[in-house]
Amino acid sequence: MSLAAIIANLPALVVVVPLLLAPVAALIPVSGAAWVIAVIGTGGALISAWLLQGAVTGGVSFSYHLGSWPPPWGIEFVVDAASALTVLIMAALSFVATLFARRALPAEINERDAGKAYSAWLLASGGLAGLVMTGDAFNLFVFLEISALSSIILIALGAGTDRRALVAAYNYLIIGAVGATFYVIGVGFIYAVTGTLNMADLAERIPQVQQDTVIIVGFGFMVAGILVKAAVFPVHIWLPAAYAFAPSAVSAMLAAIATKAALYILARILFTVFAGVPDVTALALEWVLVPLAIAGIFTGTILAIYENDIKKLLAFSSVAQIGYIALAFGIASSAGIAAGFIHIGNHAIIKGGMFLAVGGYFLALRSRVSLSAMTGLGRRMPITTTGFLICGLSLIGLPLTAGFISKLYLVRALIAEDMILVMILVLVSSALSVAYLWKIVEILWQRPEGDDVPLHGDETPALYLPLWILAIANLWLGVAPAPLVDAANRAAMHLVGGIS
Amino acid sequence: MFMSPETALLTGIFAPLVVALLTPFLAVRNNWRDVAGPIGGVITFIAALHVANDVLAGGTPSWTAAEIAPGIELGFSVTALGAIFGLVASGLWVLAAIYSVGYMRGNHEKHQTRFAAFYAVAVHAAMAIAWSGNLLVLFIFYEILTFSTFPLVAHKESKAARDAGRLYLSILVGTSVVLLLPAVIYVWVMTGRLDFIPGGILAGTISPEVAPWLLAAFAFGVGKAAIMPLHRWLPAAMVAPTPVSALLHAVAVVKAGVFTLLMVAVYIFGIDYLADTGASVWLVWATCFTILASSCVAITKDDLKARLAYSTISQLSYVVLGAAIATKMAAEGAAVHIVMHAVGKITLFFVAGAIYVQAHITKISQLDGQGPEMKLVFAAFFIGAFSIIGIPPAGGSWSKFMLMVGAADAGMVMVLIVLGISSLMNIYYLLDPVARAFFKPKVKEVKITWHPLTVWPPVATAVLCIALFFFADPIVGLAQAMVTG
Amino acid sequence: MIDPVSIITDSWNYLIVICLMMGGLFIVISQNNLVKKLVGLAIFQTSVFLFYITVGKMAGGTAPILLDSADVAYSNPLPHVLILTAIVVGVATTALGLALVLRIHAAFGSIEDDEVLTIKAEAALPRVTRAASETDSEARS
Amino acid sequence: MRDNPVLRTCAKILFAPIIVFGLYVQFHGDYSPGGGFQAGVIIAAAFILHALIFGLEAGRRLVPQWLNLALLAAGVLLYGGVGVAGMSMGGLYLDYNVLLPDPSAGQHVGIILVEFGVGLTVTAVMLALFHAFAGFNPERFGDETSDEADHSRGGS
Amino acid sequence: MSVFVTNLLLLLFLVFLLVLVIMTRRLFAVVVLAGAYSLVSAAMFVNLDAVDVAFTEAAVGAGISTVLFLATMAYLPGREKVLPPSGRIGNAMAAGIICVFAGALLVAAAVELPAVGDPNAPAHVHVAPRYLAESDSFLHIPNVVTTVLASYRGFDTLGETVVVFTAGLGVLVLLSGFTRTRRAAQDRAGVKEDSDA
Repeated sequence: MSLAAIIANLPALVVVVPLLLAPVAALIPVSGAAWVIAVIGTGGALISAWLLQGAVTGGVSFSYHLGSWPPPWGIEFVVDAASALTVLIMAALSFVATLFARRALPAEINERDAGKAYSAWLLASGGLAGLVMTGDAFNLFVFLEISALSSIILIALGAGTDRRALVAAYNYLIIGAVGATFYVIGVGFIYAVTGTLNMADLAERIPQVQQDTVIIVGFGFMVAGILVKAAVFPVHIWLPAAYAFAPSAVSAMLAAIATKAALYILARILFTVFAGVPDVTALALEWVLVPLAIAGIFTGTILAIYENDIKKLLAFSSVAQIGYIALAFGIASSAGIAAGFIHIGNHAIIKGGMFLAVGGYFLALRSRVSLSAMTGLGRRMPITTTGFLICGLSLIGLPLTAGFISKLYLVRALIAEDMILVMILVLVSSALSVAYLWKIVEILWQRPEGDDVPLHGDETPALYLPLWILAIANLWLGVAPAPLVDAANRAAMHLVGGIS
Repeated sequence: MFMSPETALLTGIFAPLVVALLTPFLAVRNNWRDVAGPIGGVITFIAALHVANDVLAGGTPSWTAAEIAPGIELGFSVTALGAIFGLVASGLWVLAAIYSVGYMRGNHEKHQTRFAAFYAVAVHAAMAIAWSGNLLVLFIFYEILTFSTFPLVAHKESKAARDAGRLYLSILVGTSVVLLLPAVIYVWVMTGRLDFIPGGILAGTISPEVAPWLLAAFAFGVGKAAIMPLHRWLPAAMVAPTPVSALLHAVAVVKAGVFTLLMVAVYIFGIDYLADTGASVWLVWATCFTILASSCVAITKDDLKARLAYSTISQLSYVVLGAAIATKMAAEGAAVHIVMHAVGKITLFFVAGAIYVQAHITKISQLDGQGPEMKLVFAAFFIGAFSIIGIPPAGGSWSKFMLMVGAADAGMVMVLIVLGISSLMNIYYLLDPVARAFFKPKVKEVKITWHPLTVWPPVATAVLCIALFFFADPIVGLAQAMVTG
Repeated sequence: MIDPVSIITDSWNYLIVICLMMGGLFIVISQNNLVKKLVGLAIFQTSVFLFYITVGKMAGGTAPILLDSADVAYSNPLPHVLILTAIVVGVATTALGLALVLRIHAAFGSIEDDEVLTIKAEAALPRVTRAASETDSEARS
Repeated sequence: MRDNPVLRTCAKILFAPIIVFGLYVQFHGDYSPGGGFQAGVIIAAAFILHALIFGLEAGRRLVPQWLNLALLAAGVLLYGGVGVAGMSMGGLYLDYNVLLPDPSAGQHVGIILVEFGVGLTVTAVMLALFHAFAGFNPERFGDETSDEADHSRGGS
Repeated sequence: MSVFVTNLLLLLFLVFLLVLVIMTRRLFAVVVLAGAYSLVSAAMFVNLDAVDVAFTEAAVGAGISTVLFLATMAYLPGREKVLPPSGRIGNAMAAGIICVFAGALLVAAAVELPAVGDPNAPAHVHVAPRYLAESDSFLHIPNVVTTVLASYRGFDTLGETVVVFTAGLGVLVLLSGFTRTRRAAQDRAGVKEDSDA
């Protein structure tokens, strides 16, 4: 295939490369070989995403017609500042997580299942990428299901170490399916009054529709379905168990990218598809999204403070962080949306890194990582713990870390909109997040009574290099955040226009 | 001379860091390790002198690494006040480094290498704070200072030490993350900049109603300034070895706190803006209360270091008070007081440590009659106390005088009265140990062991106290440069 | 806006379909039995399919398989395509769910929501890991 | 029931016709209802019938798991491969027009190919599902349950 | 009009089946009723001109998934546990509130929808006509569903094939996969101990 053809088809490659390598990986019984396929798949997606990002830097945005049928008759991929940025972040994170999986995944499942596991892994990352790229409301549903089913498989694989993983997977399946069906209902109503499924076309036709109720209800059901996938409070209930009982590598990948795609779609639906009916969306943002986001921030943070299982703790903190992103989108100013995209990127590297570190602890301890089991690990696994610490400081948003940049722009956007009360709540919550991080840090450096728990194997680069890639990314984006910030601003401007 | 201001700037900031990084490797020979500190101190001090010269000559040495957001650079840039603080921190480090060698060896402390390393890191952070280019950089190194001194506070690794360390961290980090950082961000959002401009950057951008609250966020966000009720970490931190108490909790850490507030008042709010909006009136009363209350507590303390700690708390509030009065003269007085109090108080702590090393006495009540055995030491204590109280011919008298004049300018009679009362209390609780030592009969026999390295530094600082009375001009000059810009 | 009569004549089809949907959803939420939840899900989705197909129906139309005679009205093929996809997706979900139910039953000895959710942490570990952690705790004590 | 001669002969007789019917549904989908999914299900039904009558082992001998998995993957790869072919022939992904000189002929080929891919996958999946469920052996996973009383209660 | 009468009858039958499903406690019966439900809806699809959908629903919905349910039931207790009335009613209340609320919203929207079968509904006039026009003239394939499925929206179908593949993969992993048995895990643990020692 000629280079030109490849360049021309980048948008498709981002999605298709992982999806088509998945069946290949499934056929390979050898763990190492299957991993190579996974690396090729995610790596290929990463390269394509990188090139796409370069393509849209100039502010251009173009549409890719699958089967070269023009929309609205065919399905199109939309490549613009927003989707390119999101897909790049996700591709990068899933690639790093794949590097980590080489050692981590086979250790927690049976090696002979590894091929199928990597296959599901590729399906998940490909499906999530498609979720972001597609410009067709129904095609979106298909990708929702691909990513959901493959994630469920990955979560269920955790049964090798904790059978509650099965229940977590089942609940995710039910809740996710209900959410997806809600989304389909919404699409159905909108389709009945517009006659189209293409998002751009919808955006054009929705304002001309007379039946307001249909628009409002359809909008409501679509958003409700997406909120479930994005694990926004109160429909986050599937997330903590899912992240906690999945194999470590899987937790890392899902925590880094799974909810990000849904959040991007949320922004997409709110600010492009339904841009024609601003009164409806404004109402939803002000009276639903923002309150839910704040409630989620506090619920997540407080539950995290009282949680004792480290993976669950991080999952609760994820619920809170998702709240920040949802809140940023809820501000609805281009500054706010930019802040949302910045935090999508930063939270991906923060939480991804922390879960990778926890994966390292898990492999060392060979048992569920409760806080008490981690006593004194800081001295015995210094490299992993330092990386964990960097990501943690970034999580609470200290300067010189990426997290600080997120907070900076979020607070700035809030003040710009005179949402002082909300800003105070945000600051209080981030102060609370210091509490649970400090809880972990103290235990990590504390000297255990009696002698240490035996560790299975020492720290190996295979396990801590991916973590350190993310830790360094945290520092780098904390000192020189310009690339991310600019991209986020472009994305926000593309979604709502205006200057940030 | 042989250094450009910029090189001097970087040298001053990074020499301590280099010392810190080398210490573990030099640790193969204790002497190598222990000589590194003083040498680094001298280099840093020379650099600080260069920078101060340049600032006096009207220059602002500066250096920028990166820009993390529009209006926020990672970089250094020396203000007049910064030059003063830089001089204090580096100059006293030389003596403190020598002294700590004597103390640690005399006491056979453990982990001397770790101690020396973090000690140097703390100084590095202090220098960086002094010369930081904007509020955010200042905040960053403020945190680094906190974290680097944590191992020093918890040095003994006893339960008490760890608890003290936890209190220390939770108050300092907690306040700074919850109040200081948001305040910084708020300033940035409203003004779009964070750098230090003589005359302030808030005038016209922040409404007078908000100003007092913002000031409160700063005043209580900077826990290191130990304004009541956020003072409790300081007495707790006294479990640390005395060199730590001496350099950090008489000079680097606490002075970093008041320095930050003074910087905020002078270069962010601006004296005139404070005076016009009256944003700082409440702070005047808060500091007055702290001054009196902590003096009262100090009187009741029998443990020498604890008494000095509470005395420190009240003296810190002098500086904040100077900022809060919001007249030029008062601000200058505050700036000068940073120097004078630092020299005086480090003398007192040196002495306290010397007494502990030589006679293993920590209680004032046990000092009775010990004077004759330790004449030099007590003489130094006497002079240091003079300086703190503000009696000529000791440097402290200048700063107190300027503060009073400033208060008078502002027509705050109450403040004058408060200063007077606290001075009287100072006289009582600072001279009381000396009086006991010389004029009371001995209560217990102790065998005195002579450790020169713990004796000569306090003597030197005592001499410095006197010297500063006669040669205060450069300091005052810098202080004037600060307010005139 | 719309008079009752026209509601009955025009959209009773929709109304009943909505009742069916909500019935399915009701089963999913209210039932405690994992299998029955899946049944409810299937019914929920099937009802949604009915809605789509109803949208695609054209009065007097025929199936969208083109005939040679020109003047024939065809129903809208697009919803049919979507629902073909949705049906297959639905059965895929059901299959995966049932597999999970089997595993849950093998692992917990129960397929009742309230029972599988109340498993204590240590009891949930497989014997090996639990044994390991026990030895760890011995090592610790 | 596998030793019931009537059933065995019926199964033998029916096996081929069902598959033929499946293939008809598969390839006549252009002109009448039907296509990959339906065909896949029907063909799978033939094998399932065979397995029901002659036993799972026989079914496995007929279509061993590796082959089943291979077919499963082959279907997806065929479908995706058509798309890739479209790309490599200068079109966009899944562009059938470029497959042959004549666009509409290209469309025809493309549609038949992808439908066949769908049929393959669906057949393989249905077969895999049947074997997995029918051949499920709880004991293999029983080790995850501990035999402590506190959760061997309930339905069973 | 007859179409709509049949519709009404079928729909009412569906409602009847639904109520039975909710009421029944014997899971076998529930599963069979579900199969019947999707068979009846298949009939309904035919009635609404969706023959392909009907075919698929009958084969996949009524056929395969019923078979899967029955196969599953072979391993499971036949009756669902009866909760104490408190819990049962609590669940029913919660579910009821949600469903009534959502249902009310949908009804409010549904009455505004174009009348069923209205030939001028947007769904009939906007995108679909091109399929109907082009399918025969350009693609020479009379079954429009096939052309849309495989060509216009071929990417959807690819995704759906991937979903099917995923499900198959998952079931293989979960049911006939080699999820680590006690022995394997013990060996591994043992090996690790040795490697540490």
